[in-house]
Amino acid sequence: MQRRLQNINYLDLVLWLIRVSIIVIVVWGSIATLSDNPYSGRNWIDFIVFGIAQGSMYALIAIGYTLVYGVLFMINFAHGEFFMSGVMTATVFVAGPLSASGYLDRQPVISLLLILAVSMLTSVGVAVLTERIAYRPLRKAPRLVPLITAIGASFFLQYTFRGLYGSEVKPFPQVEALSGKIPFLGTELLESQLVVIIATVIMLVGLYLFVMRTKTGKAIRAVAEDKDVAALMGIDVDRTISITFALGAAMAGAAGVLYALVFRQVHFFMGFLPGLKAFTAAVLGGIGSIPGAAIGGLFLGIFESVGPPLFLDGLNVPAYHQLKDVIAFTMLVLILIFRPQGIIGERLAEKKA
Amino acid sequence: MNILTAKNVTKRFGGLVAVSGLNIDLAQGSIVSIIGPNGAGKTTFFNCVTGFYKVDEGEIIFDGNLLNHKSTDLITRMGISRTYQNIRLFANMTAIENILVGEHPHLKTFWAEAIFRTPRFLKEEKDAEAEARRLLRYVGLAGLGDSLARNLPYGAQRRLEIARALASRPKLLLLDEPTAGMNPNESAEMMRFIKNLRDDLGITILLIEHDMRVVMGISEHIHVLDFGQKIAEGTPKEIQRNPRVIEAYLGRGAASGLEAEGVSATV
Amino acid sequence: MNPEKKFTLRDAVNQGLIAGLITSLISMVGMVELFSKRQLIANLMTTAQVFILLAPALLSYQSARKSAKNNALASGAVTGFFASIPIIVLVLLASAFDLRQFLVNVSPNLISTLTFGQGPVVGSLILVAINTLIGLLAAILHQLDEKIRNPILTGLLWTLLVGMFSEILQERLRAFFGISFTNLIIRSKALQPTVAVILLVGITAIAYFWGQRGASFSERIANQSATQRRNMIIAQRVAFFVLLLAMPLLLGTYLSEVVNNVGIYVLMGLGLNIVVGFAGLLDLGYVAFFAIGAYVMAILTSEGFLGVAQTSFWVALPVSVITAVAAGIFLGTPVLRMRGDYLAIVTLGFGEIIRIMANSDLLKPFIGGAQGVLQIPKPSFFGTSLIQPGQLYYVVLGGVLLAWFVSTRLSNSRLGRQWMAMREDEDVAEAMGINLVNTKLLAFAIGAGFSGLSGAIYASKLTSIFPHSFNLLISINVLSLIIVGGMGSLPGVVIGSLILVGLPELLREFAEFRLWMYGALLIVMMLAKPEGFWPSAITKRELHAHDESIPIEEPAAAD
Amino acid sequence: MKKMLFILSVLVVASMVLAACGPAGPAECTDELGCAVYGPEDPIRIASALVITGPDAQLGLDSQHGVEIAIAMRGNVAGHSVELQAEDDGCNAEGGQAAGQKIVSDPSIVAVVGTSCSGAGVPMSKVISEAGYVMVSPSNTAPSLTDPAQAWNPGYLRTAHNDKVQGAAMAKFAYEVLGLKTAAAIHDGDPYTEGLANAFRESFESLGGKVVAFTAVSKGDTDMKPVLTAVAASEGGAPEFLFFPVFTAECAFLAKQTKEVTGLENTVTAAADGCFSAAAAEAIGEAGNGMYFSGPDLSFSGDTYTTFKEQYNTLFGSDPISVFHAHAFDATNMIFDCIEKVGVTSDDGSLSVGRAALRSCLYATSGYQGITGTLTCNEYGDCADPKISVSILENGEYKRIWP
Repeated sequence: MQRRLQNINYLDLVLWLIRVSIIVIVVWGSIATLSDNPYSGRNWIDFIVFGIAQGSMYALIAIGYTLVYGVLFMINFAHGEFFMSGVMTATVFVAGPLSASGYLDRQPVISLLLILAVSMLTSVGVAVLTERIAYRPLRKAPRLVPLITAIGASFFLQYTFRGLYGSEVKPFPQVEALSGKIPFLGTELLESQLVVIIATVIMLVGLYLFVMRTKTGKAIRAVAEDKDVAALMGIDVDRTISITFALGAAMAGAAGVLYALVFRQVHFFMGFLPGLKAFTAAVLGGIGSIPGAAIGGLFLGIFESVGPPLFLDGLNVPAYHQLKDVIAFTMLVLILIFRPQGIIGERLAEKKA
Repeated sequence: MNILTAKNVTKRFGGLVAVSGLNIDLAQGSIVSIIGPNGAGKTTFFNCVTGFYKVDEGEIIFDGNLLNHKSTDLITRMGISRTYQNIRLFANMTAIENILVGEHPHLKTFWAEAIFRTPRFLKEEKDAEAEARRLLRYVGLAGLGDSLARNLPYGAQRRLEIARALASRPKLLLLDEPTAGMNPNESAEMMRFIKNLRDDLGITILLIEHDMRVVMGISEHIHVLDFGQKIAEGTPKEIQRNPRVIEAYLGRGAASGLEAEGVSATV
Repeated sequence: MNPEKKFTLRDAVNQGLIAGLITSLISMVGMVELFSKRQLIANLMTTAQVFILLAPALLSYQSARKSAKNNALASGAVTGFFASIPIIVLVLLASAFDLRQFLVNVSPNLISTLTFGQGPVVGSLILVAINTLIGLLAAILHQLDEKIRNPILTGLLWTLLVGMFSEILQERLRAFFGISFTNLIIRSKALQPTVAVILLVGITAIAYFWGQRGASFSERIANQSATQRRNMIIAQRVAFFVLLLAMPLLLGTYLSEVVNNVGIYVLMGLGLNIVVGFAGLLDLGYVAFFAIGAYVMAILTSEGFLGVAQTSFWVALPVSVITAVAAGIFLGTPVLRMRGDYLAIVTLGFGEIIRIMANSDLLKPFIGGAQGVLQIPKPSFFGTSLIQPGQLYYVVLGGVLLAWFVSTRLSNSRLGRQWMAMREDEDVAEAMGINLVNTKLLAFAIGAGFSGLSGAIYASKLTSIFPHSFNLLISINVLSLIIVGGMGSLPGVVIGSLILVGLPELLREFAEFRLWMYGALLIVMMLAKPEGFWPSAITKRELHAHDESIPIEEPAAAD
Repeated sequence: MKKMLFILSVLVVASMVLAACGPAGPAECTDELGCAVYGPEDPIRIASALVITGPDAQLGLDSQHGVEIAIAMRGNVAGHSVELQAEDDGCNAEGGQAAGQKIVSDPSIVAVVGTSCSGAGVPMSKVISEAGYVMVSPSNTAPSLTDPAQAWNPGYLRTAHNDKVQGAAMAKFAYEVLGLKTAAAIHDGDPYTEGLANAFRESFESLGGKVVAFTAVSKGDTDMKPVLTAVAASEGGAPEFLFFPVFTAECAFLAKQTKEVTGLENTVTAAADGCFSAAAAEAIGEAGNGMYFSGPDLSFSGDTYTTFKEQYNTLFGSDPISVFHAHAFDATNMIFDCIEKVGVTSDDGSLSVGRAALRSCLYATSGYQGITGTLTCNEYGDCADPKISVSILENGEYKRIWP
């Protein structure tokens, strides 16, 4: 009996140790950096702006995780691949030829809309097919089974698109109309980054209204609440789940185009890491909640951009930017350990626990 | 002597107070029922006793020990064991394996002994298996030891669940609607069985039950809960005459269907 | 199969189109072209052709199986016919436009492979004819009596396998029988046609007679006395161990190397099997413990400037394992309260953190950063350095046998039941008095220990380690092999490793599509055979929960 | 499953039984490491172990083509034809070891051209050397491979330049030719890029320059702006020269984003041969204008290279796709020359090549005229003529400007 008690203490002790050591590193590192102050105020603003731009993309991808998780309680590991498949296809079939013919620079708006449409449609198609073939038959299976299928789907899609379009990095054309800089708070903002931020806000608000106000949105929420009851209410559960996947994938397809606008190159592997990060963002904000995904994405983006110089520079860590992902994953781990409901999530997390 | 004393136990979920200031005393060797309409807090109270929920206020004392901050497994080791309203067997394990898991608190060998098959380990395993077969016979499932739990008929599953709970050699057994879904014959059978448990093994029994025939037939003492509060307690006769109980039941319709506590616990 | 659902012509057409789309997909991702160079049967058949015809054959068989008996043949042929349509569309499109600027693998070479080198028009006609024929043959095969069908399938399978692995076989045959004899059978890495026919007929015949005799044989076994049976089991076991011990002699250097690589994964698989298969904790960061075992071994034994102790392999081995176990407990503790998918993601995060740290400039002074640790000596045994793969084999074998032994013993013990119960229902398990903290930590720790052991052997076998060898894909790989073999099943781990690690090693072309195939395998296995190729009893029960009927009869009442 | 196992074991046992009647032993040989012996009609067998699958396949295939052309152009070696056994090094340590084991299990192979990747080279060098074989790598550049205190083994040589050479060349170019005094270097945690960045740093500092920032990104990173901002804000001020010897994807991100970061607008950027290809130029696009790239000097000249290119075009339908084909060609020919030098032809026309003799012959190579320059091997197997050139990217075309 004495031993049992010790075990419980051991668990709490370890958790406390982790908490304390992380806080010590963060505080000590920040103090050291700030007292040394290698960066100007403008640098810090820059870091934050970069973080917001990156975080917006995380937010858009995170929506897909959150929606699917809300409905199926399943981590759709392949979601990053939906993001990749859309923009890869749009780049190869649309953006490349449009740019080569000069149409892209003559009619940037029409071209971009076309690219966006192709990207979103491809993502949606891939998502719906994946759901139909790989996930739907497993809805009643033990919970690990769909997760494993999703991991399989992720790799399958990645390497299918690698096989289709090749393993090289594909350049995404520079859109002349978006290559300028705009003065902002004493620094300069890239137009493409501004587009990303604005587009993200529009899409998130639109999606939120869709889910909250429309009939389909209500069906989605009903299915998220209780599938059996929803079915009794005459809601076609399978169809609603498909729509949920499609919505998430559409957001991911759009995020893909924004990604390509900012970074101007695409690659078959580009979905994997952003996918993981977006999942982190979704968890951070509180998985299952749309505003949570947005806040989590921004938070993670800023953290990744500001974190390494703030926490690690002062500790004299060599090449500290290498450890950016360590910071992101550490944050994921800490959130899941200490606040699994995320920053604003409450309801769903408890349902899950 | 009281084996279990609950003093002023309160459990809240967010704004909802599931159990509020509940006092229950359980005499050693008695059979006591908790009744009440849906959502009255009966299963929540069970969950508090077994440590699955942490009590917000008040204390639960078992055999002279405070249970409040003890973990579920520890409480089981101290001698409280339970069954579930919606049977929760290890569905993909055989009946014998289920009981063997139940015997867990009494197996003493260190895990590494299993690797070397020490004589002590072999003997313990043999004894455990014999004990499991004995319990299986005791609950009337002899010969079904190797079938999967989920393949057993409903009534057999109920009895297997009790056998599994008995395997930990409890001093107090909590039964959550042991006769739910049974026909009158089966219920009567179960009543006899529960009585025997107490008479043969001296186990104190606390049960949640909706079937009034069962409740009145075997309980020595009854507590009535409504909205998380105790509205009455006494012998079956007293309860039958209590106006508040009658109002609670008849005023709001008889108890049937799904119990709401289970839902509130997971939302 | 599904009598309540009628299989119509339309379904047969659909099946055909699906088969065609599958074939088009594997063509477009480049798999067909890559394999067009590997001949199965000299000048007659390439592996690529097997890939082209595989999906039509399988789905035609499926059509024949599902449709009513009297039109089974027609269904098969229809499916085969329509399977060629999407392929022909692809061929025609590719001949009309230059698809290659979009789809890099739709090359002239691929089109020529798909059309048997006959140009788009004639080639398409041939394709239709062959596909229809294959569909018909598949349907006929289905109509045959099981006693004949199974031997034919066995014969086909083995002939194809021998053809696929003829390169390896060639090397072995040369070593045993000399060049001239080998050339009779296998020339320039492909099976000779006559040999292929002999093999097909021979194996079919053997399988047929074995099937005929099998019944009486098993009857004879059933009639044996208990002692006789026990003797036979002992004899079997002895024979098996002798075979295991004699392996390197049979396999030669290269195949021993392959077996060693497989063994490293078997060892990891056995460890992860405890965590995932027994205890039901999905760990995607399992590579972390492999890395820790490898790095501890490397740092302790390296003769280079990073080595700290230059100890011997045998001293460093237990230290590696203990470190990995400690890491398992340390990393396991914070995640104890998590379940299912959250656990998976967090462990994935841990795995990545460990890899990034190993690769970082921060730890470079201690563990070499990106440049890794070099000059790790191979193990030595009483003064002999185990340089040859055939010698190292015994170290790997020892590790695997140890892990196997521990796994079996634990799974049949109280701890095994605790894990099983925890996997079934954590809350109830806890209410049964099981301490979840201890039980989970034990699973993590033992799993990590096996992985650390594997890593230590790996480091010493490779003589140099780099952080890139410890990426997420290793974890995915190990998880996949457990699933393919069957979760919770020990022989399954071996089968899974052979398929997922051994096969791509032997058929290098597969290396290119390794992850693609892993992905496809994970999905297909989960959909069609979630219990794996060699399922453990318990997983099988669990996954077919809804298939079985519940016995109605209630036994005698309480006594 | 059980039936499969049964048949398998029948096959195994059958082969065991048949194995008893194996062939006779090899011919007489006095070499301490044994000999590769070929009958009068047998071809000489050499192996290649290059990365021919996966994302880096282009690199390996290009080198393999170099080997194949060398064989085709050479015709006969010591009166025997030559057969190539092409293996894959997988570009990782396990792949290198497996390929090595496969090669040394074949006694008819006399020498190896490989590996492509240094990571595969480390274990393979050990396997090959311990078995008494010899390998010549056309594209390993890691310094450790020819460092006797690290991963050098007696059967290892290379015709590719050591990273130290390339790093030093870039430093020299930046400091002396461009006249820039402050620099920064970024690597991506790959052993190759990390080694190169370190070599650059050492050389640049020893020339008298100042390295104001030495940092790293991770593979797969896309947003490089934070790290670039940090570089711009380094203590010694924004660097005048920024060297990031990383591979195509990260290289293109860095090149594009450098232009977008305040403080680095005027910084000269440079990369190395990991980002020196037509595909990379396309990926970088306009942002690459005026960017410098270091790499092995590809301005090969002479009749041999002209013939080589023609052959390459006829055999493989394209111009060389990467940079190491020439090194592979030279490596193969060095091996052939030495086989002819040390091979002993007996009266019946059979050839015996002593392995130790072949090794020492290769190590003794001096003043060999190859298409990559004049090759002389040092005592640890570095044979390359250290000619590194720097090119500038202008409108998608590389133009060699130095030396």
